[in-house]
Amino acid sequence: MKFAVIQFPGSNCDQDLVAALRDVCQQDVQLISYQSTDLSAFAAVLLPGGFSYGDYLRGGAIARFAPIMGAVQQFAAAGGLVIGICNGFQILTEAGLLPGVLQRNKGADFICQSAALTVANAKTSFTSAYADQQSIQLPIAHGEGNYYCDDATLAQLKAEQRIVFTYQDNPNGSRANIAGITNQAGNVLGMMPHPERAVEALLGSEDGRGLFQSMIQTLTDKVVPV
Amino acid sequence: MYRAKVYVTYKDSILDPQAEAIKTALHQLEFPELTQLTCGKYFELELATTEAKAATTVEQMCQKLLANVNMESYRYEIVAAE
Amino acid sequence: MYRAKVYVTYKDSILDPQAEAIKTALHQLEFPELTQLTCGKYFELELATTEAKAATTVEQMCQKLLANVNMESYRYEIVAAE
Amino acid sequence: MIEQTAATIKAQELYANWGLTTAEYQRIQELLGRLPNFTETGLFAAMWSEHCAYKNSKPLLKQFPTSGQRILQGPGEGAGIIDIGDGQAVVFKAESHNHPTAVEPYQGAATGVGGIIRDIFSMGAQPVALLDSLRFGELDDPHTRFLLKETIAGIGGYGNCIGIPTVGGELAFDDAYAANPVMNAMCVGVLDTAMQQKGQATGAGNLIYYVGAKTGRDGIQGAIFASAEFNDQVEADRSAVQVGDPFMEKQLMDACLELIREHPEAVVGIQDMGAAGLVSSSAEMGAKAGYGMVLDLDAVPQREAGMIPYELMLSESQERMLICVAKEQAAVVEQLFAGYDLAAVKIGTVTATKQYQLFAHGQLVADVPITALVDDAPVYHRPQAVPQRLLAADPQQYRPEFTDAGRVLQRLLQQPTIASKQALYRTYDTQVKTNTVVAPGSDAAVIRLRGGRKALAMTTDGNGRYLYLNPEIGGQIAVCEAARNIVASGGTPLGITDCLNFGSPEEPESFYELAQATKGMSAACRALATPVISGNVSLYNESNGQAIYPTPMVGMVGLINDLDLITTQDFKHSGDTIFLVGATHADFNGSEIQKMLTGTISGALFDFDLTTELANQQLVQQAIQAGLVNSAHDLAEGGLAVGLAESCFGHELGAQITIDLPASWLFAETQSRFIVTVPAAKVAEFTKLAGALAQSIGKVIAAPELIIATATAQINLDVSASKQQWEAVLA
Ligand SMILES: Nc1ncnc2c1ncn2[C@@H]1O[C@H](COP(=O)(O)OP(=O)(O)O)[C@@H](O)[C@H]1O
Ligand SMILES: [Mg+2]
Repeated sequence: MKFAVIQFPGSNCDQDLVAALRDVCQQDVQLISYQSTDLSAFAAVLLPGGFSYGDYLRGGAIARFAPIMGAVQQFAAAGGLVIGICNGFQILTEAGLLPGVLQRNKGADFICQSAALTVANAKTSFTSAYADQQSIQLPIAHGEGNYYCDDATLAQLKAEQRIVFTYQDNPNGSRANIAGITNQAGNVLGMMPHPERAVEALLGSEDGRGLFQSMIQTLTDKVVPV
Repeated sequence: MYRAKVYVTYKDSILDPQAEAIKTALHQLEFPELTQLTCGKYFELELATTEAKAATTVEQMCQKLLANVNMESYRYEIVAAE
Repeated sequence: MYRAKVYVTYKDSILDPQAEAIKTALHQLEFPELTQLTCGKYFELELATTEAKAATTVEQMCQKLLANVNMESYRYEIVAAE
Repeated sequence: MIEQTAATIKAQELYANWGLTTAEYQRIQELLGRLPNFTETGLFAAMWSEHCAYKNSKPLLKQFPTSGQRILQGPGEGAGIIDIGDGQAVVFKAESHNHPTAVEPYQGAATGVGGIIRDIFSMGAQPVALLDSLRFGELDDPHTRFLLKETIAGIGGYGNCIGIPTVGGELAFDDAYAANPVMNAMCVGVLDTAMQQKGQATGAGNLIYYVGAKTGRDGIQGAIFASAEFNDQVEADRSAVQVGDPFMEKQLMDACLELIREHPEAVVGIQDMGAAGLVSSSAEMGAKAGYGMVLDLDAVPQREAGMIPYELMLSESQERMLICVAKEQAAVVEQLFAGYDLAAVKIGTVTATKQYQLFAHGQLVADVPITALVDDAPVYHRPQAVPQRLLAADPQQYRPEFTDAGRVLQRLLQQPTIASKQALYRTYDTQVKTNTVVAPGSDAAVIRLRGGRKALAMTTDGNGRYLYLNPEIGGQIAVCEAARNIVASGGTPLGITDCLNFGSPEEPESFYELAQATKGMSAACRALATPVISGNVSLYNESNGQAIYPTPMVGMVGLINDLDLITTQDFKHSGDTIFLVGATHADFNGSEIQKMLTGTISGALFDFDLTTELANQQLVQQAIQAGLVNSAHDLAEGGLAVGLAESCFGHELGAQITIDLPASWLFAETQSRFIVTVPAAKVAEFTKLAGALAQSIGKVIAAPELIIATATAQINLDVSASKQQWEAVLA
């Protein structure tokens, strides 16, 4: 069972994800270049935070055309677990794997702080280790994390319970306090907060571990196609 | 050689936090006459192509990259350049 | 009521990393006909003022806020709006 | 730009417009044995500027202690290096970007950050943290607010994008900086000692490679354009603002570090192109190694058409590095950079002749002895004069008078210099790389080192007000205050970097300040055994004859031997006993309360004693290492009352204090003091260790109220409410 962390030019949380998975969760994890086109050896794919291609034009706008994204699309279509964190979330929306967009924060500034979140749906492949409505603390660090979608999409997200994390004290203007959503099939998650920054008590919070544990559990339970 | 001018703006239904911030700032700078402000992106492209193809090319560029059609609309003008 | 369209772009000698990145991306998306790309900002303002004052107001807004005159140049058009 | 002939430059004394004196110009003529041409005059003007040659400050910098057992690299390279054991070293340096920040704050600050990062990775080190030290005019001035906002955005914009956490720094406000803000950036890196690099070009036949961004007409020798004569022509040519591209720099950093790690045999030397761009980096690399160099300027990647040799050599375009590559390794280097979408271009060759030769369009356009450029700049011993204000200073300490001590404390907490900086540093990514144990907000920031139990503490300090009243003692205090922050965080101070932000060295009173400040800093560095391993000098910070306060910024790094020793300033548990380490005196001249109540600072600075300082620091270090302490905080601006309030704010706990001093002394800024909290079970042991150096002054309480009973008055401060006010000032 092997995790792929995609490295786009300008990704800067890639090593943090590797450290969280390898050193804390004891998983087999590999960095995969944006130039690669094959993800068949992996059980899950993670798109890290950072500023891919400098975030020029719009966050994720250029990265969605990187060669690896074809493989990510296929991997997701086949039901594989894909998670995009922060810039990774932006890339997933630009690529159309998740609905909506991430606009500039309300107030315009970049915000780095700890955010109180509610686990709005603990029945997903990414959140099963949490309890429904559990309150957790995860760091956020973004300038464009203000989630927006139209009314119809929002109604659908709600109806299908695809809103997975919400902010308790909305820091960026996100619609319906959205901090993380899944696709319709439930195998693709995008979230602005950084679970990989919250896996060691030394650094202030361990609440992010649940997310990785949930993924590991999901993958262990199902027969992993290799 | 053709030159394209491309304008990308948020769709009307979308709240633009940046435009709000600029509008507030302009009001604070004492420009009360400002009633509305939209902001967007502006691109100028030079294309080594034929007149027939220029429009298709620019259309594709907008669709694929320059605009996020989920929330932005775009328009362009194409003129011959020397 | 007047409407102003304002275009702000980097001066020629100023490095624009964003334009470079977009140009490279468009080339990789197989638009080899693109020879040059400038990117800038575009504002549309509605002003409740007289024709005589509109230009002065817009000029001041550009100088004070909309453009960074150390690095950017701007131009604008003003038309009557209903 | 017109290239005047050598004869015209001499006849019309055009060199003066380039910042060269007639004596300097004659010296160049003697060194060459002929008249320098246009390009050569430009090269000398840049290389002999204060920024590159330290011609005014060199005699003063010599005083600094620069060696020690752990010091692997002192001043003289991109950054200094200190051994921290286990094959690892810490690398750090600070750099000023005051003038660019005043002109174009976002880009000025951003490129300041970008530049200091290159200094760190050019040594082979992985940058792990950034700090920023800022001074602005008073906050009620709209232009200051604009500068502040843009500067902060520029720092965050660069650091956040490249992915290096900005974990500390300082921000103070005073009218003295209204026209000349100070922007100093510091970067800290961690080096695997086997990967240590030098900026040298050794070995005839080895290749000079240019990597990174293309060269444009950015920031070409600002000093040259500052004068009148060139003017009409000059406005048109005016050097463009430098724009930072953190995305490019990340690629460049990752590529350079991969090259050093994977192909050490390919890299003979590496240096960034900083001030005075290509000429400074290339000439220094050759001269340091005792070799010459031939460069082909046509090969230099160019962003703009028609650049003349002078412009190519002096451009300060960002995100560029120069690498001396072993001659048989060219292909390896080119391939590696291509993998990062970066061009690595051969622009020259190392020669045995010690000549520095530039070719453009097949012509030899400059041909000078390399040492003449790098080593033969004149050194000036400038005249000094004691400033009138110091001669006339009233030796009496100011006596604050007020009726409501609680109100004074509340107002002090809302002075911009004391108020929380959180609203600003929350726009910095402080956690990327997931090593930040203590983020901004405590005395020093702490970054853990992966794979072991060690951590690094880091801080910047320097109170210009103290130096204005006494540059020598103020210089001592700047170093000691930095050390106090390190010690309070559980660290052992290792060494310092510095930025010397002063007025014109040609003004005897300014130069006196510089001389006294460096003297004081040197004495403190010796006393604390913290050598100076790197730094930077920024002179001429003045407008209309009005200089900024003498402002040395001290950047210090300390080693924390075990993660368990990491200590923060917040009170942790109600019931803990609060001890005050160090004696308190009526020290008010230059203090925040003097400024607040009188609108200015004045009088002679209070006394300061390095021996007391060291003793108090050692006590706190020993107490932390013995595990006796739950929190530690050094006392700075605003004195004891402000320090106590800050310690309450973290967890919104309160404190009950009884102290037998006049109420006004709560705001005295006597140096060398700390407050530490000790759990009940350890109080006896701490008391024994401390002896007369510390006194118990009260207890931490659960209710969010700071109650201070003094000999003359009582303060009751609502911790939650005043915390909100303290946080709102800069929001
Ligand atoms: N104030 C100072 N204190 C100590 N060292 C200094 C000081 N100023 C400059 N240096 C050292 O002199 C050398 C040259 O400095 P500088 O030219 O600023 O470096 P760079 O070329 O990286 O910009 C560096 O090693 C620097 O650390
Ligand atoms: Mg302190």
